[in-house]
Amino acid sequence: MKLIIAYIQPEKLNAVKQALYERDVTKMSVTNALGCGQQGGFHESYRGVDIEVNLLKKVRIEIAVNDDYAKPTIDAIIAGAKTGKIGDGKIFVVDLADCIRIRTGEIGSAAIG
Amino acid sequence: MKLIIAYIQPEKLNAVKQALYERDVTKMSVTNALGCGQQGGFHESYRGVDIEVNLLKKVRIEIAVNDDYAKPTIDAIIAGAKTGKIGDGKIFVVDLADCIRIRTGEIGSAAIG
Amino acid sequence: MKLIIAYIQPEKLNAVKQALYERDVTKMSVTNALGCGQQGGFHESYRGVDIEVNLLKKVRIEIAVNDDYAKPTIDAIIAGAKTGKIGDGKIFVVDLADCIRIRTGEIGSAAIG
Amino acid sequence: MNKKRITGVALTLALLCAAPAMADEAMTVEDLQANLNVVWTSVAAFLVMFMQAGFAMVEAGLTRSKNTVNILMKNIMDFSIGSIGFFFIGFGLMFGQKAMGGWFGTTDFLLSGVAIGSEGWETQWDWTFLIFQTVFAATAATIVSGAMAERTKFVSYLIFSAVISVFIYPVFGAWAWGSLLHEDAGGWLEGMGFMDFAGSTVVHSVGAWIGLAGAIVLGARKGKYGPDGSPKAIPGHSMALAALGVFILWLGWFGFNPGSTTFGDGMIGYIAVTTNLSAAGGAVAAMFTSWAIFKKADMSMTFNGALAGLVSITAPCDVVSPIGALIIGLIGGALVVFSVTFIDRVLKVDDPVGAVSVHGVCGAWGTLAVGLFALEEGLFYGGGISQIGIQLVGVLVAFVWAFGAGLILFSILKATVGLRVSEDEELKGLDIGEHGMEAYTGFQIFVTQ
Amino acid sequence: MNKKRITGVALTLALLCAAPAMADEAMTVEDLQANLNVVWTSVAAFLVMFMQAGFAMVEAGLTRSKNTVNILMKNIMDFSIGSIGFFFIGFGLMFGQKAMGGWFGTTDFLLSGVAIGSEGWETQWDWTFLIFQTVFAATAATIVSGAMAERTKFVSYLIFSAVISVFIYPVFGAWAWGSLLHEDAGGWLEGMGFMDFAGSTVVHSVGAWIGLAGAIVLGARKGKYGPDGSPKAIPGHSMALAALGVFILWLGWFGFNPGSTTFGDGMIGYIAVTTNLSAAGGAVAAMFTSWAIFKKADMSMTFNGALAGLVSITAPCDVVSPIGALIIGLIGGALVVFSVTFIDRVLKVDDPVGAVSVHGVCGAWGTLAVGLFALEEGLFYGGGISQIGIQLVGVLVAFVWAFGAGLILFSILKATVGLRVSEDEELKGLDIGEHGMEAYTGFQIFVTQ
Amino acid sequence: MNKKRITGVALTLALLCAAPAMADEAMTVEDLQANLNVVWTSVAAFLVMFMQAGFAMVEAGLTRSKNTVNILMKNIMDFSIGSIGFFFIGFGLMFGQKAMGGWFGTTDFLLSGVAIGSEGWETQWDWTFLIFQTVFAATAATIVSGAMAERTKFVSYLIFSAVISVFIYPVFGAWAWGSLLHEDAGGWLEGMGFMDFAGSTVVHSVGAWIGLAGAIVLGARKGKYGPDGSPKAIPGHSMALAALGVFILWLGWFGFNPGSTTFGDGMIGYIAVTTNLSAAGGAVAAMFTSWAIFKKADMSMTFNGALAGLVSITAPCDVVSPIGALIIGLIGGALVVFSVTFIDRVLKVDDPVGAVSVHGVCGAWGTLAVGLFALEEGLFYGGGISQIGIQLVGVLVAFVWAFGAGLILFSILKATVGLRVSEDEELKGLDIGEHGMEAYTGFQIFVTQ
Ligand SMILES: Nc1ncnc2c1ncn2[C@@H]1O[C@H](COP(=O)(O)OP(=O)(O)O)[C@@H](O)[C@H]1O
Ligand SMILES: Nc1ncnc2c1ncn2[C@@H]1O[C@H](COP(=O)(O)OP(=O)(O)O)[C@@H](O)[C@H]1O
Ligand SMILES: Nc1ncnc2c1ncn2[C@@H]1O[C@H](COP(=O)(O)OP(=O)(O)O)[C@@H](O)[C@H]1O
Repeated sequence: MKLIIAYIQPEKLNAVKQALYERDVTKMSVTNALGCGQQGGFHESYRGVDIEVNLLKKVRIEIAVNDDYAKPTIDAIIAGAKTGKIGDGKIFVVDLADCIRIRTGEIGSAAIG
Repeated sequence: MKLIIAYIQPEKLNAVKQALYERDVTKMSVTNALGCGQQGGFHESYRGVDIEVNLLKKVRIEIAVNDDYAKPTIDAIIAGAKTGKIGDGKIFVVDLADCIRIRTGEIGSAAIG
Repeated sequence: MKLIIAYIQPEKLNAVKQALYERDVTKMSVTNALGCGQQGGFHESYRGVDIEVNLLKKVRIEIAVNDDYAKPTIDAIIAGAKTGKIGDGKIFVVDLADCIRIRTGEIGSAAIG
Repeated sequence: MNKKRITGVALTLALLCAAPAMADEAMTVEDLQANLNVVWTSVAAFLVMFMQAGFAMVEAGLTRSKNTVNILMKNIMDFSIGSIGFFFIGFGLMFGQKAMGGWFGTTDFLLSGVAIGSEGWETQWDWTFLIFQTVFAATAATIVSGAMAERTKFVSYLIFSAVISVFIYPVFGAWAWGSLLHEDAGGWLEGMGFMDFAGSTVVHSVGAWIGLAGAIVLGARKGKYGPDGSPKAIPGHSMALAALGVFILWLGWFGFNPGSTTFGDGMIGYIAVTTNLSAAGGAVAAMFTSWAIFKKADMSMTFNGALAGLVSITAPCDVVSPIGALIIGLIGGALVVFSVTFIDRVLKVDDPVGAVSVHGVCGAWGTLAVGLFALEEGLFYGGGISQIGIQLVGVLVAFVWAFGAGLILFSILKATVGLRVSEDEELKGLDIGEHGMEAYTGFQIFVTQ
Repeated sequence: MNKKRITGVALTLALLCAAPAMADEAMTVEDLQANLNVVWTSVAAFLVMFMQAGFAMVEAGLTRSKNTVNILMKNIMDFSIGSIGFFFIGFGLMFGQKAMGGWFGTTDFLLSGVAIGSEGWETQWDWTFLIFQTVFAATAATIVSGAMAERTKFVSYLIFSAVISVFIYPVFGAWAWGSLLHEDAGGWLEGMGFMDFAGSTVVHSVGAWIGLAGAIVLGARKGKYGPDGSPKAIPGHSMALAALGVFILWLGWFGFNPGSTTFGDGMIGYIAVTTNLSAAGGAVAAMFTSWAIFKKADMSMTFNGALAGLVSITAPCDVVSPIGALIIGLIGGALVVFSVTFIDRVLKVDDPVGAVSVHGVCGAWGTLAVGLFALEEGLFYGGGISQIGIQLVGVLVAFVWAFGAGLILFSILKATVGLRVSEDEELKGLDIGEHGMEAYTGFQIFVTQ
Repeated sequence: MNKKRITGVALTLALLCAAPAMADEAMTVEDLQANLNVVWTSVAAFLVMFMQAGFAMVEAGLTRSKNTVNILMKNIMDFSIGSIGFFFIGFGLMFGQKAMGGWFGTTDFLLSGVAIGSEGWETQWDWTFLIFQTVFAATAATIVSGAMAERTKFVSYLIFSAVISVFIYPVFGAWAWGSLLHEDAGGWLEGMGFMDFAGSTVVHSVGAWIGLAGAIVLGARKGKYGPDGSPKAIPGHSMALAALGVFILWLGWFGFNPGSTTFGDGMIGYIAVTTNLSAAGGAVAAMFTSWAIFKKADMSMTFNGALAGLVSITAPCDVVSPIGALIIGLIGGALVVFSVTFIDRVLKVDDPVGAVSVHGVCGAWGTLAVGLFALEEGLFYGGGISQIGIQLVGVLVAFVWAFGAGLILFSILKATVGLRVSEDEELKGLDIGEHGMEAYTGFQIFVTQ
């Protein structure tokens, strides 16, 4: 099993969800995050004093999948989030040692979906 | 060492904390998250236009534990969070390669607790 | 590749960022979190009723790095976040199975930086 | 024909020619005083109307963000339904000629006796009086929403809010203030000599006792009391809104109290002084009391304290000295802290915004204070104890009537349409449950209770 | 010399000696009525000015948090630029002696005919009239910002807001209200007998039709319509601010309508009653209508409904009965729900706050309602259909003028400075794009559209 | 006896019988003017009181969410303590008969000379005057909280706030406005011919210079200046609250300036016009100035600009032409941008909300502007330079007195109870440190400084 963590542009969330649904990935968890990467920050100012903003709003998606779903999931995220512009985001994949469904106590692959 | 990630219903946080305390797990980190799973979303509407809300409020708990604590921790989370209704949540377990306490520089198992 | 997760005091974020920059780590993702650890909570009260607050505001940093960067990254976080007082935080290291840059589709080490 | 144009022209003429431009017969000084009274009373009515915004902000601020839409809806609806209902029914019940020895009025519904558009219509007092009394009625109704916040079914709320405005409030009003429109339409309480200048009891206590009945019948919010009965804090979601609300209410009270003269003369300034000193005293006393007890200068208590001072001075504002007013406010402010704590911990009644303490307890205190501090009738000024006895009767009657009527009303609703939302709805929030929307879209809000 | 001191002294004298202290020649009752009119009209003007805060809160609350700074800036700037521009140009165009048979005024710019500091200056009416009219003009201008929110370029906004205050509004105003300052400076519409007491059409519809033109020329916000043209909800970020805004507007309307008498007598109270009943009716009707259609008591519709009632009664408030007012409000409240839905789904014009429905559609309805409900002229009271015909002419003329002028203005701006921000700026929010800052620093806000 | 009933009856009688119902002896036109003055001055006082809400919202909005409860507490407490203290001590010091050649008053404490309840009491002017002056005193006190926000110890704040209201403000007030109650109780500054109609210097500058002293003695907030002394931005947490506050203040100023006539005549409208034009000018000038310098139309500067215009016109509002008022406002608006930047970058004094610039610098500017723009005395109108010299004396005296007294006061507090919270408390926020609670429970707020 894999835990897939993706940082994407906030406005791409709906498209990514759509792409995942099409590949039968319907479970995920989403948090808001601030990202710092290659994408240039921008300037704000407040009462005449500049502020360098380089933590940009991102959405963090976490999806646990069985190994055979890893590739389609990654593809779906790319399909939904890619614009080709800097700031599109990253996907991180981590091995998942275990997974438990709280409701039923099921463990492992059975619990993921 | 394991990193245990759990998504639970927000109103169960206190019960989960209680259950963890009883098992001597007193360290954790909590974030708010939006979850999409088996639990049905619901409808909102705004000015007469429907909104399909399928990202539901969840709480994400992250707990790093030594291997022998993994099982009690998982049990505690289940004990606190389980209602038997869809939406109760999931627990993900990831292998933790290392752990460092910033204050002292301790590493590994010593740093976890 | 490693995924480094650090919980630090919110007011140390700028110092940590500074320390990371000095070691050429310029990419990271940040979320806000609530932490429960050795650091004592404090009392609030509302309309005469006490509230025990033991979830304290923390910042969660997530940084994916190539293996040779792991040590400098950890050192940088410690350098920026350490005050020697309880509550300074923890660093967790997880093996990263894979990393993909959404924009280009690059994978592995090439995608990280 | 466009009245606006006419008056504009008339004015221009008046200013240019200095000739009596307005009237067939010359306007007298008394006519002008009547006009001045209209202007003043109308402005006062508008200030009191604005208290609706104050209540809405206080109640929204002191409850959780998941119930914000609901409490705002309740606030606008009680004012709207109340305005209509009071016009049709409440006003006549309260100010019409009394039936059965002063128990309720039976005339003047819809101000139907007042011909519209006829000769002299433009100098009518009655409409101004109606709008002023309407906003008072709405104040009584809106107090209830605070005490019953975060768990009351919306449809039930609409029903009982209407009943309050058209029946419970005006009937008690008839007893105490029935003669304000027709001198000979006085109610039995005022006949006894009951004094409640601007409504510590008539408006505030009545509203609060109904709210108390509601809070009891409803039961506490989920999570308010632990399994051992210990009270838990359920903090409100915006102290900024709560504070804004209190400032708005403080402003509105300058319509409420000085406006109750319905007369443009120096008493306005005098009552403004007593009102302000009492409010200030309430805030100061509540702060220091909370500081002494809880070891922290508690904000929501302090702001409640200002309101406590205002409620307390509402009855006696015109008959006490400024020093008396200050003392009344100080006591009111201290009282509210003890009362909130007592109701929360001992009575275990869940009143999210402290409405029962602020409006009920301090309303009773203010009404009794007339018997103590009134410069003529007050015990402390040699007036004997007879007035305080009368005041006590009024206070008790208000309690019995409002609390009793409330109990009956809420019990009926509970047995029929249902008074409380489902557990699940309460958990998710009434905003989603009742109105299908959220108050703060986009904001990350983290509520674990 | 310090006027303050003098009046203080004069007063003290007046009170102590009871001698005529104010005047070389004795003050008359008419002088006093004129003074009372000043006080009343000034207070009314201040209430109307406060509506700016109401509009700002409503518009900010009903849009997303990433555009909050921008909408607030627009609100303060339209009032500021409008106040200056109306003083220099708009006022004279509207109230000066008319050129060409009542099409626009050509005198009284800067109130230049009124000598300052001369004999009798202190009893001048004109300045009070000016401030009252200024806040009306600013109301018309500010309506536009709501309809065009979340996508309009700031610099363009400044330009067209000025044009509205100095040209589009005052020219129409000249036609309908031209005689308010000089009796013989009447415009052609009022010459026909067009009745719009406080500006359902003159202020509200005019503002809204300009906004409609703007919303059309701009196009919808990104994400408002799906690829198939289906409307998407873009919820506003704070229902608390929106509700506060509506309460403030409701208060302000007591300046708007009763204030339009510019005369201190019993009509103030009467118009306050009709205004309040209509607002209440609007809220109630909108709530039940939305409940029936959408199965939920929709909050933003309910609050829009109160405004709908207020806009609807603005024209007829002085000539209808209270029952008439209530009916007008009820219809206005229902209308606004259908209108919002119609504009959103059928016309597919993106009006984030519902300004076109509230101010335009209900403004037209209220103006027509004069022809139906007016106690003298109204169809339902035996006044025949002539008045409603005249009202219809006024409504149509307002539409043609305001919508037409708006279309031309916005098209020119689109072709020159540009009317709409870039896609990227719209996505990031206008606060960062136009003003380089955020409204809620520190708050975690999660917007995915 | 119930006054309410009586007046109701009296009114009814007056209206029904058209007989002189009020009086043993007939009421005169002068009596009525006195009544009108009471109504107007009371309404104005209420508007000024509402400025407390404005200050609270501006100060809360422009500071961080972790200090919101604290700033709101400070705002309600300075008004409460100030109201009480001014009544007991400040009022007499300011308006009583002067000792030692006009330095301070020694009579009229608690308005003790005015018999309550006696013959003619109801037509008393003094109480209205008291409430009006009370809200002015509270305005001066509240300005200080903004300049010293986010780091001042609460208990210290309570102490110095009281000292300001009972001593620093009223003593200066005695010098400039001492004769407002008793003609012969004038202070030495007004004796020289110093003109400050509504308090650019007396209220605003005095408050601001005390605040400046406080900000200096306190030192900057942690993180405000980098190790190299470069200023950092510490953005406020809610631009919506800040904007609301400014709109409320703008409204309140229509009580502040026109109300300072304390007289119901056409000057109200005139002063409303000058006040509004100056405010509008201030907003416009500040926006364009910030745009030119910072390349963005800065919101907080623009809203500060409106306040700058209002403060600037406060002294000269009754003696300048509308065009003069507009120019004064435009200059004030530009000035505030430079002043904020100068104080922030060059003086390196940390004034979170810009209070020193808005109230101090623009207060001085407005006071001097009297000497330039006054239609009689002003340099630009041929009045010579003598008046501007006198104005300069007043401005300097205000600075020396307020800044000096402030320095002494804050130094004493620093050495005794302590003026500043601990570093740790400042980091966590004063809300938790001083009041044990948070302002926005549930909201995810992410503050890294
Ligand atoms: N090494 C990393 N560790 C953690 N988060 C990262 C890392 N690299 C990128 N991110 C996240 O991905 C987002 C996009 O990365 P960025 O470099 O700006 O774009 P791109 O992938 O298109 O080059 C960042 O804002 C950050 O949130
Ligand atoms: N495969 C997954 N990946 C990430 N998060 C998941 C996954 N499955 C479930 N979750 C999280 O757990 C929550 C509960 O899951 P759900 O399927 O609704 O309930 P249950 O576990 O009772 O069937 C979801 O809202 C989501 O946050
Ligand atoms: N075992 C753990 N699992 C998850 N988070 C932890 C764990 N231990 C510590 N943390 C996080 O680190 C923060 C600091 O830990 P704490 O024990 O208070 O300080 P210190 O590391 O200085 O002893 C906590 O608030 C929590 O967010």
